[in-house]
Order: sequence, then structure tokens, then C-alpha cells
Amino acid sequence: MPRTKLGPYEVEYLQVLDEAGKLDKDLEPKLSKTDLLKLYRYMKLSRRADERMLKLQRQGRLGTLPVCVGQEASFCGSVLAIRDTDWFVGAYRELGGRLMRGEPIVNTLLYYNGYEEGSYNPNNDRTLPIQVVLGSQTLHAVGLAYASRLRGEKDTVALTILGDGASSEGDFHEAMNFAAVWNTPTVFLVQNNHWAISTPRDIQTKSETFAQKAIAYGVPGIQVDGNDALAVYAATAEAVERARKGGGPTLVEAVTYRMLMHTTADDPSKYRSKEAVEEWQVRDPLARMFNYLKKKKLWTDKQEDQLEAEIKAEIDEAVKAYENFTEGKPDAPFDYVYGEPHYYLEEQREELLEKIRKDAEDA
Amino acid sequence: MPRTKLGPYEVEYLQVLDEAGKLDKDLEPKLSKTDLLKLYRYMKLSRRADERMLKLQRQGRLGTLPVCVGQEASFCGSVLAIRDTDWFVGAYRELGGRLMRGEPIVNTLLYYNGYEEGSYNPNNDRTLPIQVVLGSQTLHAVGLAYASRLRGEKDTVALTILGDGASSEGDFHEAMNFAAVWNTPTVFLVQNNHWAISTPRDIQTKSETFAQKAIAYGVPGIQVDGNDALAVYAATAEAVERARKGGGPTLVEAVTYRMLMHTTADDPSKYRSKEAVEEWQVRDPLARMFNYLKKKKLWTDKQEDQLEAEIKAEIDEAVKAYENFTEGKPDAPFDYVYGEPHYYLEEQREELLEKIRKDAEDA
Amino acid sequence: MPKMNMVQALNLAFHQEMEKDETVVVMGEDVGVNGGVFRVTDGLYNAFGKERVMDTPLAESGIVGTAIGMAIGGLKPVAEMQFSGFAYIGFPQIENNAARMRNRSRGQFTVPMVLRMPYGGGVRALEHHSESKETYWAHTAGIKTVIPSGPRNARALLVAAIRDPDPVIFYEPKHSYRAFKEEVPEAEEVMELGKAQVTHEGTDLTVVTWGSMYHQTRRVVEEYMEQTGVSVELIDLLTIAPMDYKTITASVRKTGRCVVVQEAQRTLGPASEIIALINDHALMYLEAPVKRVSMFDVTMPYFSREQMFMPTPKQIRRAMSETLDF
Amino acid sequence: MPKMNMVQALNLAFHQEMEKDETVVVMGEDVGVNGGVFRVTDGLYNAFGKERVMDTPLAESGIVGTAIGMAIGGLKPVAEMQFSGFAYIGFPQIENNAARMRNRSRGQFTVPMVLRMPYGGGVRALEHHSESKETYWAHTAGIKTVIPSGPRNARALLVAAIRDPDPVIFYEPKHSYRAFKEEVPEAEEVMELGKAQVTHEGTDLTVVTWGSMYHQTRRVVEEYMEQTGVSVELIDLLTIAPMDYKTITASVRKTGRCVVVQEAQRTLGPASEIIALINDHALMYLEAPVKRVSMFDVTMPYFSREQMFMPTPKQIRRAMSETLDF
Ligand SMILES: Cc1ncc(C[n+]2csc(CCOP(=O)(O)OP(=O)(O)O)c2C)c(N)n1
Ligand SMILES: Cc1ncc(C[n+]2csc(CCOP(=O)(O)OP(=O)(O)O)c2C)c(N)n1
Ligand SMILES: [Mg+2]
Ligand SMILES: [Mg+2]
Repeated sequence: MPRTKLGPYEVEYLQVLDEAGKLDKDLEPKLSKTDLLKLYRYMKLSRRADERMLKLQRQGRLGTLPVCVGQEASFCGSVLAIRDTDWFVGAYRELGGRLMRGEPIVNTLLYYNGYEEGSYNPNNDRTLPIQVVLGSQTLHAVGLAYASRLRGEKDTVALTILGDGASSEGDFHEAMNFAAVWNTPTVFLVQNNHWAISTPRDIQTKSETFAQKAIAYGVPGIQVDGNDALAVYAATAEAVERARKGGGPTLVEAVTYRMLMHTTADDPSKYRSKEAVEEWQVRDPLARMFNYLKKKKLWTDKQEDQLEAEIKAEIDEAVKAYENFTEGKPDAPFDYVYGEPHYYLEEQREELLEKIRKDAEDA
Repeated sequence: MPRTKLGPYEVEYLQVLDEAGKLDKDLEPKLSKTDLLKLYRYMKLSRRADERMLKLQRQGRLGTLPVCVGQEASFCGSVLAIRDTDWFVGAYRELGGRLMRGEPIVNTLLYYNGYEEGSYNPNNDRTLPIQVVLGSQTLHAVGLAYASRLRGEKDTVALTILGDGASSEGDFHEAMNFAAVWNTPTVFLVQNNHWAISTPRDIQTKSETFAQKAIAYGVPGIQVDGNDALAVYAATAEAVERARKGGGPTLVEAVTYRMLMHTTADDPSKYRSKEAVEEWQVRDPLARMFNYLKKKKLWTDKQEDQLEAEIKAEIDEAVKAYENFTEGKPDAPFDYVYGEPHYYLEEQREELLEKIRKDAEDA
Repeated sequence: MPKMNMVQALNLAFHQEMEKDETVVVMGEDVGVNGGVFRVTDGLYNAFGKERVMDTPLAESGIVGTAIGMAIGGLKPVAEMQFSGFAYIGFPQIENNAARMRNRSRGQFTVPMVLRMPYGGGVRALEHHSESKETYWAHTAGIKTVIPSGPRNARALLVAAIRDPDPVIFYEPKHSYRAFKEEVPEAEEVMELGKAQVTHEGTDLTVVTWGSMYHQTRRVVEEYMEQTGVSVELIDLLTIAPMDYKTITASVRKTGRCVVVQEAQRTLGPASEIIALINDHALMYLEAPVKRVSMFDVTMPYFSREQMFMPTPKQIRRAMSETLDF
Repeated sequence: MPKMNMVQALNLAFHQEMEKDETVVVMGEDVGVNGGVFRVTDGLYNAFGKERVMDTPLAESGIVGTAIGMAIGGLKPVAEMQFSGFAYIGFPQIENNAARMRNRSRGQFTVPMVLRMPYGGGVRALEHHSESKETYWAHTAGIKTVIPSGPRNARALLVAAIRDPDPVIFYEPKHSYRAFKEEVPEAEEVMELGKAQVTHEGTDLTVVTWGSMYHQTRRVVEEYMEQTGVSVELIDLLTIAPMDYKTITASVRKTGRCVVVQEAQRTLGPASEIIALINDHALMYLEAPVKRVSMFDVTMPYFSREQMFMPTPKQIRRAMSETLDF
């Protein structure tokens, strides 16, 4: 008797619009014109905002920051698939996704200049702040999805984004497992951009794909071309739909590439070749969408110019608002230690204020 | 165009000797008579030692302890597949496996009576002590395997054992991932005994098997009948062989059952039915081995009686040694804080001794 | 009033709070069908169902991290770590997220959760089952660390912790779980967090302690007062952080002498902070050094040697005498 | 002697130690090809190869846990946590295993590993990149917690830490990584762990500090002495645990006055322990309360407000004056 096989276990791969601009009609998601243009707009806004922030940083006007250039399809495509009432639980490399959630650009600028004032989203209270501790947010997304279901919101889902590197953390494992066991409406999107700072994807995991990690938890997994906004949207939308209907979590891997440095503090020439990056240049998600929209007669060069101008104005305005920002009270951190005051903290607040006063006097 | 499939990914299932005593000749491992009898002997010794410890505990002569009844094939079969020079990194539910590693029974008794004196193995310095923190030991096994390889021990492997419950810990994920990426000679054995205290296997994971979790890491996985010592041996031996040859880690799932309480502090009637347990009674690993050996003419009823008597004597002796154990010096814990003394600790040692003296005087 | 041990009193708090507020949920390893390994959550599964009383997979970071999500999402999760010795696995989620979400989001998101865990020695348990490491939590801004000492205050503090708008670490002295009973009123009782309690007023010596050391110390104090006529002020700390130092320093200003009894290891145990606060606010009133009675700077020994390493009644008594005679 | 900053000095220690002892291995996120995000391990990958200089998957518990295995297995792993704010994820492995293996195995197995991590504020970094949480480690028996203050002692202490038979937490003040240079001898230098250093002898006031606060404090002290003629004894703690309290209490017995400067949050920061030890051994010599200058009991603010919350030079100076004038 031969030894028996268990399985087979499978995950899927999805590409709708390939890098040469070839469209798979059968797989094309049914997106309205409005949605398509919104998607494109935010991808572009994300790109331009990144570029501007990079410039500001180089001028010493912002602290260390990550940029998202090249990954716009992945985070904009996925965020397009959820509603404002769904939970969005990201990391830090999904600027356009956050902007789609209504986050003002100025908040991002404040955030990267060291102000808590910029680290929340005043326009959507179901978007968690930027998460620096890799992978830890994925558990929050499971808890949020659970809470929504228990509180009777039958069709709220939570979308969480993490990096290829973050998938190595124990928290990702525990989050996938809890989501599967509890069957929570949680969609996990791994942005596999091939790098975790200087660490290449192959040092991160030996598995051929990140999508197949779904098999460990008995849930569906799908790998998509992460530079193909239509594929990312379609896969996420399907996962969201399944989750809304009580079908539980899905793991989506978006294969993309980090085109620039990890953060402005990083020098990628230490660890990767220009050629590796160039290979990905031709797969640019923005160009691909642009061509698609034009082919579909939804977009013209003139509209493109208009959009660029609009976006520039929007970013200019945000930069102005940022530069006019007047610092809040110095003791603000004491307002956010506890919900109810404790005398010892209040005494310390007074000490801080006195210290500031005296430091100024001693000058 | 249809969406494409990735995979298929597979894991294997192995059973050699089924519960009805049917042997699959093609799969029967080539074990010498000596090895087979050794295997059986330790399975039996484990069972009897467990039974005696349970009795001692009920008489108040030992602290809280777990027993391993029903899982003997799983830990003895796997430990048989490694050498004394390999690393053994267990948890706490593998008594017979530890005894095979040369651990004196008396040490186990001392350990469960709260003495560090019993928590190491004087006869083998490649057996880590009992690990209480679930899953954390799996990472040690990866590091040990790595160290052995780097130090030029070309064919040393590390075998680590964990429970189904422990597989939910992030550490298990990280250990599997590190082992795979580093290609370390590490064999992971999940003893799936269906329970983690009161938590049934289905609340632990949604995946059909624990073996398929290997797919997440791109390494081989195999599920075996964990009450079939021959299958456990064969699967482990194969994994060990692969590891020795530089083929990297393997995940082995041994499907077995916790026949008794979690520990002596636990009352399983709170959470599981007698019927569920009875279902597994017929799959007893000891009976299966006994019949196999008899059929093979390697064992007789008379030998069985002799073995029982021998084992009883061995355990009696250990209990006597345990009862004659004279407590070591009270300040011993100070000897094991640091490898080199620090004056502050030495002062505290003096304080302890003085405290003991004065407490006695004040009596 | 019915007499209850601490397990029963905590269980009462759960039943009443979950009845009253349907956003309260309970989660952890074996807390559901089994009612928890110490039976603190007994009966909740049957009363409130598996959606509100969750047996989780075996993963402490997972428990804490999902509880954080639930708390942000409008629930009030009360999560159990089976023993405090395993809670370190959930610690990163507490330090990195629970303690910071209010500040990080400028109050947009808060984490009203409770993380309960049995701590402390004296129950003949295995390694990792006997530690007192409240310092790790108390040194973490943005959370509160609470330790009840008896059935009645355990119940009233747990209710307060559940209702508190912030993450509360609720350290339960497992040695006192079933050690004695107290009258616990059926009607709701809530105690304020962040407040110590003077349980015995006195003028000659201040003794500060908490958790399972409280009752041992109380017995020593009462016997001592009876035998010597010395007047001792005994303070049950109840909250480690934020610390109600004024209750302590007011007492020390009066007595001029102080003994602190802690089960924790010496270096950087809560006694160190108490001494620092006395230094800050009452140093010049001291007539003797503050005496700390504590575990030593060693890993908590296995149970055969555990008792010797923990503060003993005679040791506490000697510390009191020496401080008075200084 | 060549002049080096702390990064260069640490790098020198690595090169020499790895050359000398082939059981020394280096591991962590981005420590290999990239040489670490602060370049402390620069060049090691090329010099010693990827088997001894490992870029690991992104998992702190994995790094610490596998390092423990390596250490038991005969290597001397030096693992890096990219920032101390992420090291909590490795903390359970340290508390539960590294700190206990010697005791658990009665000395059969030991864990000669070093866990390095940059800590502290002042570098305009993101959330979680600016904490000083040495207390968590220092409250853990069985490990040593070491914090150098300058290039020369950083190098000599790292060598000692690598050779130490036990787990050492090596907290690197990232603010001082490149802030200044010192002469560092090419020839080997080793400093004893568990020993504080009196860097300035004095008679009127003792000032204790460590890590990145050391140099800021030193400047204040030197200026103060010059301007006022007061004689200050300055102590660089260097090891937080086990603490060399005698160097401190001997000094306080002499001066009668003490200021402790710490970057850590107030409650249960190392200053609390220093005050407790002064209480234990030198209380009656105190002519003024010990003054602690510290961060407040809040989450370290984002960098725009960070400096204000950390000890400032003027604040340190005022603390000295107030203590002298008390
Ligand atoms: C828990 C944790 N460990 C380490 C870091 C430091 N760090 C910041 S980003 C990064 C790499 C992240 O890689 P990946 O998850 O792939 O996301 P990407 O940056 O590529 O978007 C590291 C190591 C961190 N922020 N959190
Ligand atoms: C990290 C950790 N969390 C919790 C516990 C408490 N605990 C001890 S055994 C156990 C169940 C373990 O189940 P499993 O891994 O399946 O092993 P088994 O007991 O079935 O052999 C639990 C929750 C622990 N020891 N360690
Ligand atoms: Mg990445
Ligand atoms: Mg089990």
C-alpha cells in the first residue's frame, strides 16, 4: 500500500490587466466609472504626495518617513473594496489607502513631523492610526471584526494590511488562526513588496507564495498581481463579499515591489542592485491604469493634466496648512494617559509646565 | 481565461499498524529486535511510571503533574529515531521519551515535588529540561540545530515535541519559519492529543490537519497515526534522515489522544464525555505493539510478566530513592543566578541564611 | 451578607456585570466550558453563551491583541492570562498598543479592557506559576495595575476595572483565591481605582503591603499590636500604578517609620517606588530607614524552596521590631 | 589612539571578538548585508560570512529564541533588536527561558548571549523608537542589564558582555551613537560588568546617571563646578542590574546629597531602586531628599514634544542647586 496523500490544497493566482496592458475580459471587475476614476485619482494623489514628502524630508522639514511609490495599486485597489463603515487597519505603507479613507494630507505631514495631532483620522472613525509595530495590527482587525459581528452589525468587515516582513511575526500567525477559528469577517492583505528594509523576500520565508500560508489555517488564499489595481480590487472584493456573508477570513497576497528606499533613513544601494528595481519599472501600476482608462475611453490626456494640477493644488494647500500649524499645548500628552484624571499625573503635569517655565526663565 | 491555481500542495498520511493489528508490510520500518523491544519496554515503563506517579500525587506525595497515558507510541516512537548525540527538546508530556534519553525516574519524581535537583538529565547533556512555556522550546531546537551545524557536527539533528495547543503560539510559527529559511536539521513533532486542557482541537485551529501547516513554510509535512509506534518511528526516522543529509526541517503530526486528565489539578468530566475517551481505548498503543511483537514471535506472555516485574522493581527503587532524598542546601538557587558571583547577590544569600536561622530561633 | 471566597466574589462580579452590560465579554484559555482553571469564570459560558464567553486558541498575544481590537470596537473584553508567568507573551500588545492607543489616536480610540491573571507563590505549583512581576506592568504608562487582597475588594475592584475607560491589569493573588471567606454584599459595590486603603489606623509605624502579602501581614500586625501595644497603621495598596502615594506619605509623616512587604523580587519591586516616593515627600519625617521585606533577586525557586524565599511572618515581625527600635 | 564614535567602537569590538572567537555569531534584522540600520555591524557579513552574521526573518521572539538555542548549543550569539521598543516581543523568551536556563538545568545549560538594542530619545524618530525601559530587564533575575555611555566604555563593555557566561541585555544609547568621539585603543579593553564608575570625584554632592543622560549630565556638572566651586561626585552607573550600589552609597555617605538623572519614566525607573538602596545603606547620612530627574509617567511623546519631556540640562542644574541648598 502506498502512503496516502492528504489534500491537495490549493490557492489561486489572479491577474486581470497584465504589464503589457492586456486585459482579461472575463476577469475584469464590474467597476463604475466613478469608482475607476476615484481609484486612479487616489493612486496618483498617493504618488505625488509621496514625492512631495520626500522632497520636504530632504529639506529637513519632515522627520524620517517611508514612501509607498510603486505599491499604489495594492493599497488603493484593496481599500476601494471596502465601505467607510468597514474597519481599516493598516501599517504605514499604504498612504493612498489612508487618503481614500478620508485622512487629510496635512495629518500625514504632521505625523511625520512628530505630532500626535496628525496620527488619527478626523474624517473616519473606523480607520486605525498608523501602526509601527509590525504585524501587531492584524490581531486588532480580528477583534474589531468580532466586535462588529457581536454588536449586530451583520455586514461590517475589517481589512488589515501588512508587509511581507511582518508576516514572519508570531502575531500574524495568531491573527490568522483566531480569525479562522472564530470565522471573523477579516481580510488580510499581505503587500509583498519583496523587501523588509534590506531583507529580501527569500530570507523572510521559504514558501513559494505568501498566499499559501492560508492553508495552515484552513482558509482561502489568493495571490494577485499587486501592481494590477483591477486584480487587487477583484480579489479583495471577493474576499470582502465572502466575509460579509459569514464565510470568514481570506488571505490575499499582493505581489508588488518597493521601488524606493525603505524610509528616508535607508540607503538601498547597500543591498540591492539598480537592475532589480528597473525590472519592476515597466510594471508601474499607475501607467497601467492610465492606459486601461484611456483604452476604455474614460480618460484623456487633458483630464490627466487637469488631475495633476488639481492634485498639486491639494498638496500645496496641505503643505501650507502644515506650515501654518500652531503647536498645541505642551502638556497635551497628559490628556491622553487615562480617560479619568489621577492626582499624581496632574501633579506631574504641573511639574512639566513649571519646568518649561523655569527652563525659559533660566535662558 | 480561468483564474489559475497555485499548487497543489500536499502532505502525507502514514499508518503502518492499524488498530485492528493489521500490518502494512510495505511500510514496516526495518527495526532490529533490540530496538523493537527497547521501544516496547519504554512505552510500558512510561505507562507504569505514570500510573505510579498519579497514585503518589493522590496520596499527597507529589505536586501537580501531567500524565502521558495513551501517547506512548508518539513520544517513544519518535525518540527511538534519534541518537544520544542529537538534541531532544521536549515539552512535558513525553515521559517515556525522556526515560529513553536516560533520565532517571527519580529525577521526574523530584521535579514534580518542586526540586530543581530533578529538572535536568544527568545522563545526557543534549536533552533540554521540561519546558512549561508552551511552544517556546521549538525555537531553541532551531538554534541548537543551527549551532551544531555551524560547529561542524555534520549530522546532528534536533527533535522538538509540542502539543496541538502549543502550535497556536506565535513561537511555533517563528520556529517553523526560521528552520525553513535556515534549512536547519530540526524535526518538529506535534503531539495532537486533541485537547489543550479543556480546549478541543477544533477550537485550536480550523485546518483539517496540523501537518498541512508545513505548507506555510515550504517544508514537508506528514500526519501519522500517533498510536502506531511503527508509523511514528518511520515518519520521524525519515525526517531525521532528511535533516541529517541537509534536507532541512519537517513537520510531523502524530494523531493521538489524551486519555486522562490534563494534569492532576484538572477534572475532564467538566468538558468531555466518557464516550469520546472510550472511542480511543481500542486504539491503545501498548496493546497494538504487544500484539505485533507476539505475532512476530519476538515476545511471549512470560516475557511480558517478567518485564512488568522488572519495571515495577525499577519504579519501586526510584520511589525509594525519591523518599530518601535529602534536601540540598537551602541557598542553592543563589548558585544558579549567574555564572560568576556578584557581591550584591552574595549579600542576599547571607540574608537568606540569616533569615532561616532567625526564623528557626524565633520558633 | 453571604460569605464568599475570592473566586466566588470575582465570579459574582462577572455575573452581575455581564447581566447589566452586554458589551462585557470574557475570553481566554479554558475560561468557557471549563470555567477557568481556577473556576473564576464558572457558569458564565452557560449563562451568556459562547459568543460572549470565548475559549480561545492557546496564544497569549492573540488573546490580548484581539481583545484590544474588541475594546476599540465597542466591547469591554475581560481577558484572562492563565498564569501571570505566561502573560509576558501578551506584554508587547499591552505596551505597544493597549497602553498607547488613547495617546496615539488623540482619544479617538480607547481600550477599555481588563487583563486578569493569577499571580504569586505558595500554592505548590510548577515553574512559571508563582511569580509576582507587577513591576513590568506598573512601569508602563497608560495602563493601571490593580491587586486586590480579599474577596470583597476583589469583587469591587473588578467591577471598577471593567468599567474603567482604560486598560487595567488585574493581578489576582492566587494564594488567596480560596484561603478565606469574607462577607460580600449581593448589591453592587465599586471601589475607586488608584486609591490605597488604610485598613488599620495607627501612630507608631506604617506598614504597606498588597495582594496575597496583605493578609499574612495583617495577621502579624494584629498579633504584634496585641502583644506589644504598639500602634501600627496598615495600608493595603490595592493599585500599584498610578500610585496613591499621598495615603502612604501622609501616614509616614505621622509615624516616621515604615515597613514595606512585597512578594516581588527586590530590585525594582514596587517597594522601591514606595521608598522613592517617601523620599520625595516625607524624607525628613523618617526616624529610621524604610524596611523592605521582599523576595530576593533570584528566579522564584521551585516550590520546595519557595516559601523560604518569600517573606515569612517572622521576618515581617522582625522588620517591624527593628524599624521601631532603630 | 584612534578617535571613534560609539558605532565605530562597537564595530571594533565585534571585529576583534569575532576574529578571536569563532563561536561568536551575530544575528538580527538587517544586521548582515546592510550592516544594521545604525551600521553597528557594518562589514561583519563580508568578513565572517552569512553563517556567522545572519539576516533573520522579521520576528523578535524568533531571534531571541533561536539565539537561546545557539547559546545552549555552544555558540555566543549577539542578537540585535532593531529598536528597544520592539524588544518586548523577545521579552518572554528572555524572562521565561534565557534568564532561567541556568537555574532550571542546575547549571547543565547556560545561555551566554548578548541582546543588543538601541534605546532612548532625542533623534527625531517615530513612535516606539525613543523609549528607555531598562527597568523591564533590570527587574528580571538571572540576566544582566548594561548601558554604556561613550565609545570607549561601550567597546569594553560589549567585549565583556560577549564573554560573560550569562545573558546580557546591552542597551545602546542611540543618541550617543555618533554624537561625539573618544580615543579608543586598538588593543583589547575589557571592563567588568556589575561595576559603576566614579568619573569625577567630589565631596558636596553625588550625581548618578547612565547611558545617554551621562554626557548631558557631565556637561552640566562640569560647568556647575567651574561656575560655583561646588565639588560634585559624578557616577556613571554602567550596569543597572546587578547594581553596584556600594559605589553609590559610599559616595552618598561622603556627600550627604544626591541627584539621579534618568531618561526612563518616573514610576519604577532605576532611580527608584537607587533611592531604595540609599535608604537601605546610607539614609542617615542624607542631608536632603535624593532628587530624581526623570521622564514623566506618560508614553514617550512623539518627537515634537519629546525633548521637553526628557530631562533638560537646566532642569538637572536646578535639581543640583536645590539639593545643595536644601
Ligand atoms: C515588531 C517590529 N520589528 C521591527 C521593526 C523595524 N522595522 C520597521 S519596518 C521594517 C521592515 C518591514 O518590512 P515589511 O513588513 O515587508 O513592510 P514594508 O516596509 O516592506 O512595507 C522593520 C524591520 C518594527 N517596526 N516592528
Ligand atoms: C505559554 C503558555 N500558556 C499557557 C500555559 C498553561 N497551559 C499549560 S498546558 C496547557 C495546554 C497545552 O495543550 P497542548 O499544547 O495541546 O499540550 P498537551 O497538554 O495536550 O500535551 C496550557 C494552556 C502554558 N503552560 N504556557
Ligand atoms: Mg516588505
Ligand atoms: Mg494537546
